[in-house]
Amino acid sequence: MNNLLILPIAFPLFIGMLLIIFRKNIWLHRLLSPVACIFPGMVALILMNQIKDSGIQTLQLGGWQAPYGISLVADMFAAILLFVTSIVSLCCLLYAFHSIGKEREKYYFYPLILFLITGVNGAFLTGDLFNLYVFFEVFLVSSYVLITLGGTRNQLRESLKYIMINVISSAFFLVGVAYLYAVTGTLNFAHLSIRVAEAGQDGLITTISFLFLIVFSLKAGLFLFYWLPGSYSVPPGAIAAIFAALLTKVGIYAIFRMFTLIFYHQPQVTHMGIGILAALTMILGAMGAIGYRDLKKILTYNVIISVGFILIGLVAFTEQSLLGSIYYLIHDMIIKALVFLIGATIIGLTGTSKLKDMSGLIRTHPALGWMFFIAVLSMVGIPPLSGFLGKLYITKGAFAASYFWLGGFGLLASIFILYSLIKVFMDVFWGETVMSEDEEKGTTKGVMLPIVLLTGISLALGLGAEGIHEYVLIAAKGLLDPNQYIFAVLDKGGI
Amino acid sequence: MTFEIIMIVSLCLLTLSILANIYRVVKGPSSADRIQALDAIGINLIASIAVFSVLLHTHAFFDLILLIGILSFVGTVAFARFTERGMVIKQKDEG
Amino acid sequence: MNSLHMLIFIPFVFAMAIPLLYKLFHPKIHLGWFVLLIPLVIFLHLFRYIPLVAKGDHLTTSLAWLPSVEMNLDFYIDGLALLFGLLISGIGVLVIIYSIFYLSKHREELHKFYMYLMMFMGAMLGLVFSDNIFILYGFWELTSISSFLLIAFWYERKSSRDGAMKSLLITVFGGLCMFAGMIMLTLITDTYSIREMILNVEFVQAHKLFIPVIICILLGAFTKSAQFPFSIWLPGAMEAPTPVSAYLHSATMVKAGIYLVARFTPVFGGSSVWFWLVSGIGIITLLYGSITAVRQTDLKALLAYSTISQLGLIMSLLGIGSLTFYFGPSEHGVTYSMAIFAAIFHLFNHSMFKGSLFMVVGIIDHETGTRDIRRLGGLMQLMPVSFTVALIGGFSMAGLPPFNGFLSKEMFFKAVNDVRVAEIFHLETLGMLFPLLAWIASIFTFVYSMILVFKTFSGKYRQEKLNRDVHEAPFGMLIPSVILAFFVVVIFFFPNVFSKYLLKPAFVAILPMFTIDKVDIKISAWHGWNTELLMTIGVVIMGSLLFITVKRWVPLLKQYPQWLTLNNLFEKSLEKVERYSLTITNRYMTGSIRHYFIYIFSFFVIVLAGSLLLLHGIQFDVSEDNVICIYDMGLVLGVMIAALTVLFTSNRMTAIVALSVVGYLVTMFFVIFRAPDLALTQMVVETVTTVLFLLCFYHLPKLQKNIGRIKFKLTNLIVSVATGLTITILALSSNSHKLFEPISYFFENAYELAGAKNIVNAILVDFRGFDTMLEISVLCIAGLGVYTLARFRMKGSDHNEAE
Amino acid sequence: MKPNDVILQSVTKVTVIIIFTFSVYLFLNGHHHPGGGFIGGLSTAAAIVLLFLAFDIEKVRENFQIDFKKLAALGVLIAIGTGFTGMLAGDPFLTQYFNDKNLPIFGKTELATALIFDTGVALAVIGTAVSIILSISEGDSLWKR
Amino acid sequence: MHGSDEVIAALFILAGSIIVFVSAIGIIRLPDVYTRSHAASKSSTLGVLSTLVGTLLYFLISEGYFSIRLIMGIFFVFLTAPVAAHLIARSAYRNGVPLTEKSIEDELKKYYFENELSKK
Amino acid sequence: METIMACLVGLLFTIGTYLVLSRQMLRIIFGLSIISHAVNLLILTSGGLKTGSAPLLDEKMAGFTDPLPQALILTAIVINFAVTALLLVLSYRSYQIFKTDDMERLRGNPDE
Repeated sequence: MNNLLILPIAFPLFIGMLLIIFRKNIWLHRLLSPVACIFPGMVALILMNQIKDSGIQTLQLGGWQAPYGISLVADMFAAILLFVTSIVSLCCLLYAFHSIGKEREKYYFYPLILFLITGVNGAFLTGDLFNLYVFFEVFLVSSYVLITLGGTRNQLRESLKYIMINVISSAFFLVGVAYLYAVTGTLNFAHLSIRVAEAGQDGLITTISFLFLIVFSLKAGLFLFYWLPGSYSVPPGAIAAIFAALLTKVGIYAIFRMFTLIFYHQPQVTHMGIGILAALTMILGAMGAIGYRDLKKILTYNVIISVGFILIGLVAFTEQSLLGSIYYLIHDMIIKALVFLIGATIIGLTGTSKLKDMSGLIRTHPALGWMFFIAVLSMVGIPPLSGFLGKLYITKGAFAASYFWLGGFGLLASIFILYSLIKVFMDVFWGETVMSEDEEKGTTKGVMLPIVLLTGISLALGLGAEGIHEYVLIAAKGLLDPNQYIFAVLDKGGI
Repeated sequence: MTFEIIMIVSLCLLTLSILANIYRVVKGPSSADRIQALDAIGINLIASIAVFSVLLHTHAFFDLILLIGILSFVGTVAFARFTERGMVIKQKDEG
Repeated sequence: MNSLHMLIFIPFVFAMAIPLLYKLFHPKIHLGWFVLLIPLVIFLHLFRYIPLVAKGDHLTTSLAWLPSVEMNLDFYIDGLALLFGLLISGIGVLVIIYSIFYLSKHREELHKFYMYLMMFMGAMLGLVFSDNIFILYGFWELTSISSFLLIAFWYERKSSRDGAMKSLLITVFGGLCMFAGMIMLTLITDTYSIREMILNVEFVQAHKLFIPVIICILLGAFTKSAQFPFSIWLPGAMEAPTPVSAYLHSATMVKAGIYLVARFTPVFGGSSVWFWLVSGIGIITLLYGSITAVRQTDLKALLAYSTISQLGLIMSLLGIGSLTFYFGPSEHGVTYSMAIFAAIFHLFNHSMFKGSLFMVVGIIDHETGTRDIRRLGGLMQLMPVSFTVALIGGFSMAGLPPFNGFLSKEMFFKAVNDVRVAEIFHLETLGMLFPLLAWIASIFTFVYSMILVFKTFSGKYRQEKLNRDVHEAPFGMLIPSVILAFFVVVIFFFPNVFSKYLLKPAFVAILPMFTIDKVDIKISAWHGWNTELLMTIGVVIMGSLLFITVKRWVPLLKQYPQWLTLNNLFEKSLEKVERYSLTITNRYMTGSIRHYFIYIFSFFVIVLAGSLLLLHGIQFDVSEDNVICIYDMGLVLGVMIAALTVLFTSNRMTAIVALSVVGYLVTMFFVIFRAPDLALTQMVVETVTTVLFLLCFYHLPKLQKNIGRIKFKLTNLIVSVATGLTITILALSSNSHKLFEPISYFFENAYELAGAKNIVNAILVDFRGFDTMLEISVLCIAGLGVYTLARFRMKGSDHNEAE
Repeated sequence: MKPNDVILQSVTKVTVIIIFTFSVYLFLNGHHHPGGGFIGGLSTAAAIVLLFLAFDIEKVRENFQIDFKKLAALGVLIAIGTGFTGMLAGDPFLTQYFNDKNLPIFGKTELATALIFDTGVALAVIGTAVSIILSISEGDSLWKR
Repeated sequence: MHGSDEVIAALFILAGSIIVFVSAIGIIRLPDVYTRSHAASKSSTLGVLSTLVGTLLYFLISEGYFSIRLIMGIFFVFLTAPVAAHLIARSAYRNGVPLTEKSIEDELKKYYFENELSKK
Repeated sequence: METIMACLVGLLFTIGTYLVLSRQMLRIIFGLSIISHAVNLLILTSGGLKTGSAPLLDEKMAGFTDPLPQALILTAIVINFAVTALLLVLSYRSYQIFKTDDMERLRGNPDE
């Protein structure tokens, strides 16, 4: 039992609710919401060290022994993601301070962000299938509201589609829960894992696992990403950034959790399926990324590419590939927030997202340009930047598991990432400077801090990977060995 | 045994009534007809649940009986309001 | 951290300091003077290693970066690395001197230029000194990137940007291929160290991944070294300022590929795939480059293609030399090992003469304002020094004595002649091609060298075609090219000095089976009347003939359709890929939610039904079923009718009412299935939902009450029926496949455990109270959402949405 | 013809009282019988909605001067708060306690912290349900401006 | 459990169901909304009351359980059903739902239209 | 009974899906509602039907029906309600702004 586990969930939720009550005091919002963002990160840090020292941490909520109650489980994978979430959300929040505008602030922007974080954190921590659904709903509903916040035409149009599709996927989630409950009679991940292992993963259970794959693919933007480009391009920059950084990652996390902890008995079927989807995702994402000439679109399609890439690690399912996936996941969360924030700043400056209408920003905003450049190189995985280790280990793992085609697709995808984003860099920052500083629609004042911060973190992640390697390794090993998780959750009570 | 048969017969009658009402809901022709039928369905539901409770020897659904009564009333009022003045809640009583 | 690490980091560290210097001293002092120190220091420092390396030793140092993933900065100096290091830093010095005079300190953003240049230099140095294969990869990509920045230095020009993009795309693509190859290599050998890989050669050669590895790594090398057909980026890279071109094409960037091939020759050498790929592509590139160069009218482009062709030459030599590993240190082996030596030697020579030629072209460009051969001519008198340098460089490139190019060219001819007698790898039949192609290519090399020298400097001076007065370049600009030209001559006369201290150690580094004491290589200009010399004479005669008649036949070459050039094909296909991507993406990303739903549902059906059928997941077992009561059937019927009404009605109100009927009947299900709490909740929620529906519909009074008949669409029907069927079959199967007792028995002790007699409620508030807590949070958030939606609309949100 | 709501309004007055009582009953009884915070809350909300239906918003507002959103938030806060109390005692988050006590008037009564939790649920539900309905009704006039 | 007392309860319930069923037939067969209103509200109210009373009696007799909730339910239905019927009928009229052709007189028409006119 | 329920759920899903695939916003919402009903019934079915009495400890019969699915459905119902409310309001806002309820006309502009 470790009550720390609840804090990343309860604290932001509590603060968020408190802020609803004190709606009028925007300064209080600005004061408390960063605190509520940082705090889970600090907890996560403590948790990471506890996990390192004494194994996976659990909390049986209400004191009810698993599998009867709801368990919160912090393994290293979850704790790391928790920590990164905290950093990313803090940066997005800082960005929002100067960009989101008084109106949105008044209409519960900060509480909503906190609820979103609550949901994301909870999804990382929970050890219960149905509870996962509830956490999904927490962050989804928050995202629904955030995406509509402001009520512009585009927002309404895209959020309609976003919500409808997500309602369907939630329905599928519940259908999956129903089937799985019918077959196994339990909801706890660890217990499910035991029961599925005991029964052997037969055709029906594998089919059910595919159902979950579909559900989480919808959230993660794996192949079923149709809703993603539209809905990520309509909300204000800070919100889009936090979406890009966190939401798809929760889906990815869930896929990892499901297919490493519960449905890992038939990898030649399930993981192969994921592999095909990942490859298709990368291809379609790459096509979108190079096809469009719109900054927002390009960035969102890059989100899609990286989803496919990260999942290669799961498909290969070796220690190295999982290691790579975790590295890349961390990197991707940070870097996607970064590029989205930079993108939002650019759009703020130029007042358009069409590449053809921008040019030569490097003269007036060199720092922004170079940070974008660094971010691009990170995404391509140029050493020693942050994407490299992830790329290396994913590819290595894929090759080691004889998924040569998949590893190849992954590398090819980075070329497309490079092409699409360097095009952005050239069009936006290079070329004739057509706009003087007075003509700019927005300003970079105040918003540079989070961007610099994220760039710094990304650089630090690349150069100082040594510092986290130990943790990531534990996480990867934990994913490979479901028994660790099971023992941690079900140690005392027994089944 | 006869008792149960009576109950089942009652249930069947109630079911038939519900179906009849559903027919009315479907058929219309006016909204008022439908609301009326819906109201009647609510009432029939109350009866069915009562019979059902007897059949199952349970008190568990008594709350539901009252609740359906309440809600079918609230619902009917809302519907009626809607068809009558095209809005459900008045901002301010102009009258 | 020792001096070797310092060497590599100095450029990077200094690059960071450049903006500061720029701030302090600009425009008083040209930034180049500060920057000059760096390569100078490095060069001098590297000199210190010559004695060590000349003994055949090497030096390794390691600096921990990511020790737990074995990513350490392991650097190591042997002959090959040192040779490259010296070239990089030495020519670096000259290039920087040159650039000080070439780039105006007033007009150009010098700090950027020198930052990029320093990064590039550092990356090159790191590349050649790395032992860790992935560190090497890192520096490799860094060279691509810094060269990208250098090429696009004048980023306001579109052509610069395009050239930079092209070079970046191709070299990074190659880099990634190489990366893939390297990963496979590390999988085979289980080490990141190149030296250890060399020790494990037999594993590598026997492994099933051997050929993929070779192909991947060679793709990297070929793209970087602009081998056919990846050569297209190189002419594009001419958009860079000339000092950069001189640097990139003579000593650095393009030589990286050569370095890589040389470095990995011990690992792969001796296999037929490696031999044919390296030497074959090399020869083809040689021929392609030389013939294409003749067509060029832009001096820089001509030089670019000449670089391509020279690189092909070196590459093919390396390929031939790899045969040494097949034969081992036998007599045959020694014969072919000379090809390796020739490669190193030519590489060295090429750096010299190509560097000088580039500088001269830069001078011409700088002074006349054009590089177009058709507008130039007769500069001999105006620019005597430049002419001399060009003459030396050009003749050396053409392989004429008394310049160093002659020596290595002779050795090249010898090597291609030796290939014929190898009698392995089908060389007994195909071997004849090597001398033939080499000879033809050499003729064209002669021709373009002559074009370069004589079309620019001899002939009539055409003032009218130039916009300014032409005179000799400033002293500073001439110095570096003169130094290089000086070396071109010196090497010819004292080749063995260089051989002893530089080339032989490099040779031994590539061919570890030879030790430095045993190798006895003497370079001499005169071998007697052998085949090679005859070939050279043939080249000169044929070349002269062709040069004289150049006006007659060059137009023939120009007949080659423009659209079929590699460059054009590349650009067109890139454009096509972009266009088709957009078309395809727009084809499925229609923005229509119906389409998205169709994708999702079809995917759902295909995957689930497919997996059910293929994995035999379907089960059907009704024995556990409960009895069906007639009343239940009535309910089922009721739900069905109501739901169908929702489907078919065209009246909005009817639909809402029918929907709530469905809801109420579902409540009845909850009753008959003994779920009182659920029944209560469903009842209330249904009512509130209905009220909400009505509330929302009040707000749409102006629209018709009818929602229109639902249109029949076959796709929809198929999709929806299939979805329903899938769900049903899965439900039936999973219900017939209950493998375990549910965990619910635990909750039956609710009273003892939680003090509650209502189990569901106990679960809700206690056992799974957490769910409930979150559920009300969701509710609360949704409430907020409704509130904000109803109340909040950005001011002027409709105006600025022009898109 | 001006709508004559006398019948509705007078009946409403009675029924609302019944509904309120009933919802309190449902709420308190939830631990042992069907019902509980959620349903109790929703039926309370139904009563309030009925008031809105029968009367007009402003009139009802005079009597209920509550920001229902804040009420909802308060409810959630209470629910989380009960969770934290368990933590203070060193037990896991959301541990509920119950005990039988003899109270002066009620006699032997079970006291459970779950009830406080349920109160939170009820408040949240009331707050949300009413605020949803109100925002739609009120929001419209603002929107049209 | 089949005491003779329970028969009373059973009879109540059966009677209630029959009344409800009859009213359902009325809902189907009667010509317009106003006439159907009779069937819907009056008869079915009676029917449901009878059923509820039957249920109440049943539990009273068989288990000695006197349910206040049922009494409340009966009371509530008794109280609200007429109001609901009233509201529906009124809304129907004001929405101009026509009377069946067999109707003889529409007494409200005059009053209604006068008011409508005076408004304008 | 389970079989019948499975079929009913399938039918509801079919109808829901068909509605969801139509053009009108409102129909889509109807479809989603129907699907959510179907899902609830499915969860209930997954726990087994009609075995034992209602999960109230006062009821004295052998065994109870599975209470866990009921608790899950309860949560699901509430969440669904929340989302439906949001969706409804959103749709009527869009309705007001776009003056149409035809989703095909809300495709958004095809870019470039």
